Amino acid sequence: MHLWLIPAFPLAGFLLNGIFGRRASKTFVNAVAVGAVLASFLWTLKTLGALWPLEALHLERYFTWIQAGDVRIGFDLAMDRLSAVMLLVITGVGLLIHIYSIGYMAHEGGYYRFFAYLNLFMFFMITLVLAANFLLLFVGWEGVGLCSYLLIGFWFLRSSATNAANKAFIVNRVGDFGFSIGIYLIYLHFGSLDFPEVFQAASRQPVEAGLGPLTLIGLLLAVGATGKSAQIPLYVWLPDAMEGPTPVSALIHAATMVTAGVYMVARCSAIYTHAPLAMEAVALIGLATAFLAATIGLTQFDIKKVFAYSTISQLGYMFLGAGVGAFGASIYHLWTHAFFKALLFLGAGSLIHALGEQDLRKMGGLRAKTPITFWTLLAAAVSISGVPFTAGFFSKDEILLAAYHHAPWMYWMGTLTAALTAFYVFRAIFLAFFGEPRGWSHAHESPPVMTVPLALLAVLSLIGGFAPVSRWLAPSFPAAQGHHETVLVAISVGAGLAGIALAWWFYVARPGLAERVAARLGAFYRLVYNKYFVDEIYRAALVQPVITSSQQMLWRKVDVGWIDGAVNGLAARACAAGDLLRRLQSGNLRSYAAWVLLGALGLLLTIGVAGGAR
Amino acid sequence: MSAAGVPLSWYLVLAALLFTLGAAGFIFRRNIITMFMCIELMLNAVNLTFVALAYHLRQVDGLVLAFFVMVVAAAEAAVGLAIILTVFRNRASVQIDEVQALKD
Amino acid sequence: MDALLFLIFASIAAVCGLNVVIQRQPIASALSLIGVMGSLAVLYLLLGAQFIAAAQVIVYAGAVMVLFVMVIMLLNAGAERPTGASLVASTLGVPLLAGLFAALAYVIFAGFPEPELVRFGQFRQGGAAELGYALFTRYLLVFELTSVLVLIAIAGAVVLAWREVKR
Amino acid sequence: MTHSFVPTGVELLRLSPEILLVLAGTLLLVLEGLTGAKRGRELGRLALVALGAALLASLAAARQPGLAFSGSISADGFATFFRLVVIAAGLLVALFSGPYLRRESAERGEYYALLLYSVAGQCLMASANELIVLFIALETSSIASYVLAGYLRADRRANEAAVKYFLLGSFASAFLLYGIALIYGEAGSTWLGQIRAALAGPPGSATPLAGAAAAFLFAGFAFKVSAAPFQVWAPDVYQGAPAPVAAFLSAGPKAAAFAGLLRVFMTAFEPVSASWEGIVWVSALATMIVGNLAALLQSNIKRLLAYSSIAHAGYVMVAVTAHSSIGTAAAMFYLAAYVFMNVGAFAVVSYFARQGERYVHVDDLAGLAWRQPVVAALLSLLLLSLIGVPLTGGFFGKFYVFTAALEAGLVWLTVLGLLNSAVAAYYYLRILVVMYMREPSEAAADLAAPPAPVRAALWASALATLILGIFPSTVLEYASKAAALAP
Repeated sequence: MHLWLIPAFPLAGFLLNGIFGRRASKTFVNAVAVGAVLASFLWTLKTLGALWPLEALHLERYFTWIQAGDVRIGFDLAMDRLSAVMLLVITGVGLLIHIYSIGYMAHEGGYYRFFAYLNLFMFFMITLVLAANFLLLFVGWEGVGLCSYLLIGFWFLRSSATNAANKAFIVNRVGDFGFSIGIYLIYLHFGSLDFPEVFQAASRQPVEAGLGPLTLIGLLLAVGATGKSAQIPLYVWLPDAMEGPTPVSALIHAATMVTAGVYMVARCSAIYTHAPLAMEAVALIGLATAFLAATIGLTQFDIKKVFAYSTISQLGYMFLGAGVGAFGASIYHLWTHAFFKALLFLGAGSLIHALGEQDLRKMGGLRAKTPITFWTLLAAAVSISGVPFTAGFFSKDEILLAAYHHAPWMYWMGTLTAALTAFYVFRAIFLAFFGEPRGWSHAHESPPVMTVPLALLAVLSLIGGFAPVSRWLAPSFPAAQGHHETVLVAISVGAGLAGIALAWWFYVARPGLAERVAARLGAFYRLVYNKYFVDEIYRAALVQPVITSSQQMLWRKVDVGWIDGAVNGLAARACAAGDLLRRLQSGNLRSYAAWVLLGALGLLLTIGVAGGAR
Repeated sequence: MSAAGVPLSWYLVLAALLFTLGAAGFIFRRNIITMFMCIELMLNAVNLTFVALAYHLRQVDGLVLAFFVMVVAAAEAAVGLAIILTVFRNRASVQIDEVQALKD
Repeated sequence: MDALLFLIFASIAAVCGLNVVIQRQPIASALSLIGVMGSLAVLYLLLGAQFIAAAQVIVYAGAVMVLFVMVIMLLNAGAERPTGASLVASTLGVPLLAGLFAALAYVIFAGFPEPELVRFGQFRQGGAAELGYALFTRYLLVFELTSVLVLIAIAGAVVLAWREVKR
Repeated sequence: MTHSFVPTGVELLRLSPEILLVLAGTLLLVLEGLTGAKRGRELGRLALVALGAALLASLAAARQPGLAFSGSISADGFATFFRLVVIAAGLLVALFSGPYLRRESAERGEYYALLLYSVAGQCLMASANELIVLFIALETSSIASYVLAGYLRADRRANEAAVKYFLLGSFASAFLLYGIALIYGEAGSTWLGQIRAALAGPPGSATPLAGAAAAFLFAGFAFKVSAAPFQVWAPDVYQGAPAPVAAFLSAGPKAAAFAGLLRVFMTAFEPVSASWEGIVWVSALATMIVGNLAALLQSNIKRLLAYSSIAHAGYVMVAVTAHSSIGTAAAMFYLAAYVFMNVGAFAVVSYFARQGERYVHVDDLAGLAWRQPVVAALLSLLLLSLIGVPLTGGFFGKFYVFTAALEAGLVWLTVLGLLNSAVAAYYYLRILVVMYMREPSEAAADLAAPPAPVRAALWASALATLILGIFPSTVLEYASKAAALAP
């Protein structure tokens, strides 16, 4: 079926634009970039049509990548229902965002570079979901991270952008570190990295009660997923990543890349279902993240930051779904979330494009000036709030139901989060579009090349939930328990509606009330407003110690403290201090010789005197 | 101790002593030429070991190895002294503590 | 007789070796080193290595050390000044060296526990003929290689010490 | 063991790469004398031809594997692999040395001759099957590289590099040699096979002499590969030596010393492995930590690459710690990938530094991506490989190394190693950031396009890195076969 063509198109687009884009016209760049994604989307549809109903895994082996002993790791791509859903999201939503970017980036420098990176991202993302073994998945995994890094830092003259890019990369390295150890353990435990082999072997093993190899693998993979999908404790990079151009936020940091962690957990469902402890951890991380990020979202004034925390929160929902065993629902939510969250970002981008401003406090009353943006954003908002029969309603309720059957308190926490979600999203809508204009003088609606994708996504946000994703995926996953319970659905819907109503009360009916409440809450509000000071805590607890220990500890303590102190006492010719590494590297040859002698004697004593006479 | 000879290990310990003295000179002396001479002393110590072991094993091989060590020492001497000359030309000094511009 | 010779020349070697290390004048160190080499040549003879003893005198004392003395004279290197200091070398040096010697001595006595007495004349294969045969059979490759080594030494000395650099 | 005075044809064939390199080096010396230092460029080309021929000769020698010269060398797959690696490294270095030396008005035949001799020594180290051959080969490689480090004799930094490298190198050699003497006393032979046989007796039969010999041999090799605590020379020497020489020092001698280390410790000292594996473990960890931590603070790019090369030696040491044939194969693969990515990075430095190496600061690279996008892109690829990002040779190097370590049960070393490589990403990334996300510095602003040889070297190393990352199978398969060293 030539699955390889799906990633190959964007790769070709990247190469064409990367090599010739600098001198080529914008029309050429547009045609190549959008054409590549369109071709990839169409080829996905064609493949899907040909393989329909795709009941079994369709595997294509191209060539052997590594052959070491009896272990073969191939350059293999595979398509099953799970990757088909992902592909449709990636290429479909990706296509719309590419088109939107033509308008959004029209006046930016480095136009060709932007589209080249965007295509490269598509290539790696598609590779990630089509990969048929862990190693190839890891290639895509690292590749999307690299592209995200390049695109966050796209406006590299802003130092905040480069800092954000660095932060994203480094935080993700922490996650990848866990992920790579997880992959090593899989290799060690199963002797293979191929999905079919590993998952079959895993499903034959008994369910682990305590901490066994599968649990360990599951936990390590989850560490990787928390990095990529911005979950506690590694979520801190995503809000900063909003420094990138808005289409990047929509594509990479809302619809696709950040969902890679969820995809990976769902992909490894065979491992997780045999490691309940790891699943419980995933569920708890997801729930905690969903709630925490939602509370932070309540207080933010940068419209992109609001949606960034919303993304973190919604990803937490997906983790919760996966953790309670509702993998299908989790992917279902991934599907609907891709529509409404991409729409939220693109709509925000449209506002930013119109005003040159992303602070909600300086917007207000934009309803008339930007009607299309308003109506489409409203569609996204009702969808994410779970208003009945919109896309978000179906997927969120499935997750909450599954959570209820797992542990009722999780359902209640999730429902509370749903209310918070509805509140902060409508807070943003009301602040931007209602009330009096606050500080802007001229605004204009975006050009059709931007509004058409908005409209299409709005339609998808409203009706995308009718695609029976989780039922279609059901054969791929172990059956999730839980049947429809009208009362629970009614409660969660009610929570969403209450959130909307409260937002209306605060920001439209009684403007000024919000400030008073914030003032009343005082310290608590400031705690939330400052995002619980997590960045500051990380800096104090993790970043600073590394710098300090390499500079201060080795330096001041070891050197000045021990060596110098000792030397001062022993010999009169103690001289000035330097750090330990610096002492090592003093430039003085005789010191170097002493180190060599020390090493040789150390070896002689350990091997020769102590160890040799066995 | 027999009047006819001394234990072989004495030779080896003498070699170890000379080796240690060479290392000591390398660490404590500041003149590059002297440091280099101390390396020669260490190589001589190794040679004594080789010759003593050749006696112990009644093999000519140990002597051949000692011979090769001499050639290496001679080659090192030629290159080493040439390097020392270039240092002297550029700095008008052969004090090792004055050759430490490269450091962290 | 053997023992006496050993004790005499071993003492000379050790004292000269110590002198190499403690002298501040490079030329004094060089002369002491020649003393070490000369007494080692006698010890080689005691061990039955006539050829190596001769080579020791000719190659080492005769050629290598002459080169050293020449360079010392050429650079007019006087007594070294106690400039600068290496903290590590001055603090760790003595214990490290003592440890090195102790460990080596331990290893040697553990490796040769039974006292095998060295007697002059018990080993007779140390002559030029035996050495030559070994050099051209088992050690042919190394022998050829040493010629490359000497060639490198010449080329290196030329590169570094040839009179002028035109820049 | 034959006692023939005249080597047979097949023996010469098994030694042909070394013979070729030495003859070509001598020819260069003679031609240099005849032409009077005016034909540096042509002599450089001749050196390239000779290295290319040696590459072919290694392949030809590999068709007739076996022992030669009374078993003192072994032209087996292991030797062939390392011969190819060190010759390729020499070839790349010779390629981009030309423009550098012309800029310094110092392109002469002796440079190339010494380079060829050094490579010949490294080739021989890879094939040596007897300790004194190994030692003399090491000295051949080292003495030539001491001279190369100080080749720009009017440059104070180069002098200092040469004298430090020379003195410490000789110091370490003395230990190595003492180690050979001790094992000769223990085993009565310097042939690796016979040493192994002597050590393989019943437990308790090996005396402390064997351990002491292993200790000193390890110290000697660890010095050459710049493993902790013997790494102290590397930063100063790399910084002071001319950039192409620094590239050479970080590649060939290191790979060859690892070849020697692996062969000696996987064959001769394998029977007493329990006594040395602990210390190798410590050395591997310390090397990784020292290299990576010190690199974090560096702003001189040559020094940074020096510390990075120390850290990479640490990763290879992890594979040595595993001491299995999988570990050996992993070390071989890693070194092959490392040589290309490192030499390529140095090629950029040598081109970028300009006359007198004025621009060797990381910040000088600012905005390189604007002025020379291709160079920046290729350098980025090499840096990504040094980080260990997938689809590059560096990734698979780490993958194999840590897989081998895990199979040997070295869980903690693997975890700490991975943690180290996560830290390492930071300082490579800093270069990437500077190149792509800053305004061009004055250094980048007036930068001319790289001369053809530099371009060729850069493309070659980048392509090799990429090929090792996308099609690692062939190389790894070869290494796995070669890693089963005959005792």
